[in-house]
Amino acid sequence: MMENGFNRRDFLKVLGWGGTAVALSGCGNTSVEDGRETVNSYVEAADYVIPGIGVYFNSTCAQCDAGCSIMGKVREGRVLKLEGNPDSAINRGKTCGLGQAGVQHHYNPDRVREPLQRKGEIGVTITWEKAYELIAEKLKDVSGEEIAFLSGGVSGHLKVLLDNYLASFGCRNHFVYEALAPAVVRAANKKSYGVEMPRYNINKAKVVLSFGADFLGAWVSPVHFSQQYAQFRKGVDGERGVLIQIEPKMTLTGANADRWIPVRPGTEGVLALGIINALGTAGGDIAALVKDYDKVRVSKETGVPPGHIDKIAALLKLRSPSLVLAGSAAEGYAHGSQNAAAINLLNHVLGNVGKTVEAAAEVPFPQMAPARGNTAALKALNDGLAAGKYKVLFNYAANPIFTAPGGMKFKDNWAKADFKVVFAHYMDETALQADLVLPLDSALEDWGTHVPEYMADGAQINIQQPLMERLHANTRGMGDILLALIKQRRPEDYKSYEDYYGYLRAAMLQNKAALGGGGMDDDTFWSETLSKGIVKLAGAATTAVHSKAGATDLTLPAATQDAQYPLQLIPAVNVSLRDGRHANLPWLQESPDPLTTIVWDSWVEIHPKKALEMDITEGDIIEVTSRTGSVKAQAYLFPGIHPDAISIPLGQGHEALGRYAKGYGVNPFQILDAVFDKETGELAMHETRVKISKTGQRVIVVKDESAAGAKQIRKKIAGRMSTDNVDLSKEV
Amino acid sequence: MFRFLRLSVLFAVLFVSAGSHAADASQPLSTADDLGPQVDQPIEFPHDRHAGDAAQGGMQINCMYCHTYARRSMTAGIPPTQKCIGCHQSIESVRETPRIKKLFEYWEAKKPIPWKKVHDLPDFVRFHHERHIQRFYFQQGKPVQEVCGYCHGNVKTMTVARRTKSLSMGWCVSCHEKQHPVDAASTKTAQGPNDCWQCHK
Amino acid sequence: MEKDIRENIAWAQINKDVLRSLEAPRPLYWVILLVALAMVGVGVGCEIYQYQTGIGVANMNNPHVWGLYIATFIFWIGMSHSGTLLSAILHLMHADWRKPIYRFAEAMTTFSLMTAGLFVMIHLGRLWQFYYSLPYPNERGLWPNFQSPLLWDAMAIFTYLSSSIIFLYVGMIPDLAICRDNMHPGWRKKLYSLLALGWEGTDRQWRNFRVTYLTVACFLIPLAVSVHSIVASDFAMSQQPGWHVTSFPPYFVAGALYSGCAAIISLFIILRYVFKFEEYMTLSILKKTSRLTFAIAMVWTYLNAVEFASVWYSHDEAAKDVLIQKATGTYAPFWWMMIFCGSVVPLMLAFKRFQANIPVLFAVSLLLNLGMWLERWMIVAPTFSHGYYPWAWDHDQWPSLVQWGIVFGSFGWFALLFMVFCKVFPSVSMYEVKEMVYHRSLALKNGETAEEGVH
Amino acid sequence: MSVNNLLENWAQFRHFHPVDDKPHDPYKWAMSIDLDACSGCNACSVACYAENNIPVVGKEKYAHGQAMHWIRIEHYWDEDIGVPGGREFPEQGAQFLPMMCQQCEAAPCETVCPVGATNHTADGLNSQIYNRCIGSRYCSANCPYKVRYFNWYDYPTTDNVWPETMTRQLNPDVTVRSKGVMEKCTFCVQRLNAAMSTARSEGRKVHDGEVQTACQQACPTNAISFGNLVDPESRVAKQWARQQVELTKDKQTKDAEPGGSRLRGYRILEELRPYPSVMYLERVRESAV
Repeated sequence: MMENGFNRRDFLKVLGWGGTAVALSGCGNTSVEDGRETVNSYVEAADYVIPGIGVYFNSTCAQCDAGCSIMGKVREGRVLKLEGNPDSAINRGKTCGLGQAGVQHHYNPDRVREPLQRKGEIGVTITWEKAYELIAEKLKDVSGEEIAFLSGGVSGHLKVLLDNYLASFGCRNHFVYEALAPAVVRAANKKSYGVEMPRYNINKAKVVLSFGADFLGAWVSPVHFSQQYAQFRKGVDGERGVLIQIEPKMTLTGANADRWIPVRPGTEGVLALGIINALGTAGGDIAALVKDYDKVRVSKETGVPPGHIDKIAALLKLRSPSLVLAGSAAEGYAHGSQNAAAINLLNHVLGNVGKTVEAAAEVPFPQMAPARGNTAALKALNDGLAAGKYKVLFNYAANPIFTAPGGMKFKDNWAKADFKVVFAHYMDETALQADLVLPLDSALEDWGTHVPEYMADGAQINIQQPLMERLHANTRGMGDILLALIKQRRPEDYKSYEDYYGYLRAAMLQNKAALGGGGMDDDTFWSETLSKGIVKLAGAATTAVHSKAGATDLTLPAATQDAQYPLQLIPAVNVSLRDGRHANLPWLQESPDPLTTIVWDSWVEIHPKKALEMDITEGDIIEVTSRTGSVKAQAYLFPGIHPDAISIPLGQGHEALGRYAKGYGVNPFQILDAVFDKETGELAMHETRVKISKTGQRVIVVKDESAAGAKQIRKKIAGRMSTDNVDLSKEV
Repeated sequence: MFRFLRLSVLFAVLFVSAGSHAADASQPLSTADDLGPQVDQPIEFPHDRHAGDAAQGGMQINCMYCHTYARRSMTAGIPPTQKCIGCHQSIESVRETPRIKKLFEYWEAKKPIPWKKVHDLPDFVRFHHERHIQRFYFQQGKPVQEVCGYCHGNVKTMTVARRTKSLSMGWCVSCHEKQHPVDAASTKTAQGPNDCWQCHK
Repeated sequence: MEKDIRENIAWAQINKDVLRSLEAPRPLYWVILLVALAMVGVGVGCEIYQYQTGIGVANMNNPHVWGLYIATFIFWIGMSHSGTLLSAILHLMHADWRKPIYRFAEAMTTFSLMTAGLFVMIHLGRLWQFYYSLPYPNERGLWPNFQSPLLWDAMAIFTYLSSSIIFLYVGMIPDLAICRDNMHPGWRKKLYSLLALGWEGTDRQWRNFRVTYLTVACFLIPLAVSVHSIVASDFAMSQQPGWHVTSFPPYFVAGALYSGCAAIISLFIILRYVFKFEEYMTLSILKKTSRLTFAIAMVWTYLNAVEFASVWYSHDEAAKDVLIQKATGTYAPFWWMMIFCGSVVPLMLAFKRFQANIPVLFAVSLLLNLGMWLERWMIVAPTFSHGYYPWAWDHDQWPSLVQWGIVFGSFGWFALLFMVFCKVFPSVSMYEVKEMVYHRSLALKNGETAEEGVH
Repeated sequence: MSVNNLLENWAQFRHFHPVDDKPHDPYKWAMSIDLDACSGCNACSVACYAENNIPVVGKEKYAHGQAMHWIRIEHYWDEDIGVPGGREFPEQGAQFLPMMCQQCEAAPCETVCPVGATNHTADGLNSQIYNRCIGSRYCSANCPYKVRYFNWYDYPTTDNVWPETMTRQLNPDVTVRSKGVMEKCTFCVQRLNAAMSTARSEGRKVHDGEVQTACQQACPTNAISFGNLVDPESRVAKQWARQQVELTKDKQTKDAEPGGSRLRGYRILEELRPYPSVMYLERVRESAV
């Protein structure tokens, strides 16, 4: 950690060494050499910069929306490694694999390095001035209504700037799109708790009953939840927490559960009501609601043996407080909100609301609050494009052409816009379809402020700052670009800021007092802020959570059968590849999927029983056909999946995005039907039904686990014992 | 009867004795000076002027004044140009000499001076400057030029530094095997570390 | 029964016949030579490719880090034992029927050792740093690790190689002199005169010669045994299931003698034909050799059984698994083939009518060698793919063409060296054959005189 | 070193598990991994790639089993899942196990290396000297855990392993291994050396928590703890003591206890007597559901 503050000017002088010190060292040069290698000394060096000693700078991880704070080890002008920032309440000094791979995002050889303009099929390098002129010209004679801006989740000053920019020509079409956002759950939460994203205290719960919420893997804020999970395992007052995971396909969280219960896809809500019924503690309209969800019926519909339902109910009664989570597996249906509502109802019945479900703190600057992404936005945009409403289309931090469900025909509609600008790090599927591609700085080169979507503890604003100077001279920060663009519209208001950094600094200093810098002079406050990397705020929760249950009018359809498409397709969220934006980071491609240990490829998970019926063995290439389309992938026999379902991980199957992503695996987004949640209009990810058939081809599955599979033959390798004879409370 | 064996026996004896002698001889060999090639630097830096004895018209500047990183870091590094300028902007006498001119050119251009590495160990070796200076200068209180001299030779008599020791592994080890006093005061001695990971990375 | 050799061959005839082998072999000789050359070519090509690209091209992997190279290495080491057996051991036991055939057996020893030595190198990931493993005073001030069986290996092999070369050479001196005396002037004559060390055949020379030969022979026998015991300890000293077996050293030695004898039979048959040695390499000698082979085959089979039993009844579950894996797993076909070739095929040699049946013997001897090669492979490979740690159990260990190519090439290399040797040096020991003939005729005479004495 | 030196200091070139005349002092680096906390998320593995310049071999070489992950996350099902006649579902989840070099005190790999490229350091690490290695691969052959990884190809010069810009991420404190050498987990020795040197300059010992391995620092559930076993105050030492696992024993109290122990600590393949420096804590599963 660097002690004394530093400013941009000093920082940029961290040069030299870089150029030469990176020459591949190795076993090659085995002798003493004189006068071969050049060493560039610094011209001037800040006194905390010592060759051979790494300096840590704080910043914010941009790999996902969790907003973990990181510190980058910078040595001889190069950022070498990212670690978690211990001061952050979100990740407390920890990182996940994605975070670690942040450096590869920065050093990736396939980054876009120059602004590109489409000339027929090829992109021609142009200057930034030219690019800005082009945009100005295209925007000249279109109304604000004919402009659409598609982006991933944005927050902080970038959002403010973006809003101002769109406002400057009266455009209200800002579509915030995240392919894998828990949007349905948010809506349901809004209804039943009064807040979109409450704070879940896994560490305070004695039982966690999770309906497909993969909070250790890819759900909302995994690193934070993982830490809570660790405490939860050690136990509240000596009583070790019990994790029960209910889902049709085993997630990483499911793999860590004390009891993993496969449920027929889509019947999570029914099971939740069944449990309420079994508890028998609910009164009033809730009791009325659940009265005919008796064990027999529930277990018939969900396929969960009555014994389990009793056990769960008993345990929940016995150990309180508990916590019930509704995750992506539960929400991904046409009746997703119903499922989620039913599951949230459990929390009310168990009286967890207020104990393990609390209102999260909020940042007192609403304009900076995160614009949370969802899939309804994409639908809206898609319809708009289909109707030819939009002439100019901007795209930032999203790859819709890759992630839009095949059923939407998004690629065709995209083409309907006349002029498409994509702000891109890589030439991904969307950038390839753009008329103008503007290369962005990597997250480790750029300035910014972020407000985490999930507030772990107190409210906080995360600072993002460059960890090294630009790798490629002609990339720009998104902030700088927006500033340049907005200057086109409102020069006078923004002329005082020569770059985004200036804007940021000014903006922060304006609210110095509110940001806890009262009494400090500007420079101290600023350098303090930068060296901390986090601004912690007194901002408390403005709205308390509802103590009583909300609407209890739930209609939960029984699982339907479909003779033509007998299987449910579960598009699994891979811990490291997520929605595919990280598929071009070799470390993540090569880090095996935790459950199957498959690398560099896609696969179709199928239950051994089902496989036996269909005479499928591991490595068979099978064709998965939905109403929308079909993909071919290798089969992997996996006991952790419901026999009525198959699963294909998301994230692979890129046709672009560079050497490490292109041509590996298949993209299940392509075969997703465009089915939507009735209430929120969110895409129902799990609603696609498929049939599978053998193609006759066969491959050897590339995986880390051996021919012996994941069996411990005879020897005890990984030990396991039951809670009866262990006492964790005494442990160190 | 076995007379025919005499010759071979003789050879065998000779070989063994020669072998073991050669082995013993490897010790002195390693401390012998072994002059590296002359290296041309962008600026022919006169170490003798800066560090040399007053008698030879040197300034007797402490090595660590310029090579300040050596006592704080594994890598000695090269002093930033700033350092040179710090003094030289106020030394008018030599301001116009070609070398100083060149120096100021780099400075004004804000370009780092592309020095050539003279003592360049193989890439898999880690020589820890800080440790050695701590040990011999700060703890044992040996004169700094002697301490640096162990490996860098008598730099104060050179203009551009030139390697004078073999820096081969055997050479390093020959010193690590000796018993060195722990500090100036006590008579306690200790060996240099001899496990591989101390120097190999 | 027919004789090992006719007593009434004139000594001049012997010289003539043997020296002829240096001049005019049958055409088949050249065929063999060319084929051998081609094979070497393949091997060298593969090695160059492997050297440049990295040993990964042999398609070994983690944890399956050893492959055919090590197996074939052991195979060649094994080959080398027969020479010592025939010349040294039988020499001490005064079994004089060995006399016509020990020369080429020794040559075999030397050249198979040379081949084995190659594999030690080929196997290395960094061949160019090979010298790190030699104990010599160096500027790094480092020594190799004297605890490593691999190092013992290197030393043992080197010693064995050098001493067997000496043995071969010393044994040849009188014959070299004969060659020298009968050669027309030319490079060969020069060569022989140089190597013959001015042999005159005086009593003193003969006396010293005998003593030397005897001494080296005595020195060689323990060496031969130790070499393969040490190779065995490469495995026995390690911790891995299937290797960590006490009975390995004798087992390996037996295997070595076995493959050696088998090889002798094949080469016997080839030389006999190629160099028209029917007079000297007689069927009755062949018969003796095949009987010897049969005996050793049974010893080997027994030791095999001992090894299995000791594993089977031990408490080492892992080792037991490996054994089961060998018999049922990926390697089962090879393993059973080894059992068949090693223990079943030799039973043919029990039948008199096969013992001197050249075609049959040739086929059998080749099968035995195949079996012995498989044995070595079955010792090395299965332990890797089924060791202690189930996670690491391997699913992809089939040797690549490069690996096969180099193994293939090594046979060419051996054949090449051997064939060239037989063409340049007398592959049948003239002076010993003369002795043999002399003794036989003497015995015969005594017999006759005795009969006369009766009446 | 001369012959005499070789003979005199033979003992120094070989530190086995500590004997009375050679106790570990002042450091003995050891680890303990809580399998109950480990969620199998792979963060440690990626962090290791980042810290130690581990090459990404790509799909084809991975298929050949030539991957280089120094720390691999293994997962195990109970044996009877999915197979006919067995349980249908893994109802108690999977078991995850991070496996890296166990830094054995009596390491099977050390004795067999022909050139002594792998040795034991005074602070109980199992060192691997890349440049000394000639690639006989005997160490890997003799490693019970199979955690040694061989450079089958020359990765620094292989396409797309470290293309132009990616070279800048390479850690200067760690050698980039060329073809034909063996490599393995080092307990992040570069970090240890840095910490120990700082401590020495300040005339103290490295205190607990001052140095972290890359995997430990990343681990989101704090499943990995690492430290100095000699220092009784260190977290690792406490854990080992609490679990009654002793470095130089091959049968721990746990194994002796009849009818299932209450202790979770164990070391893998201990009965082979390599005296590993990594203790694992058994995973716990709730019996009430």
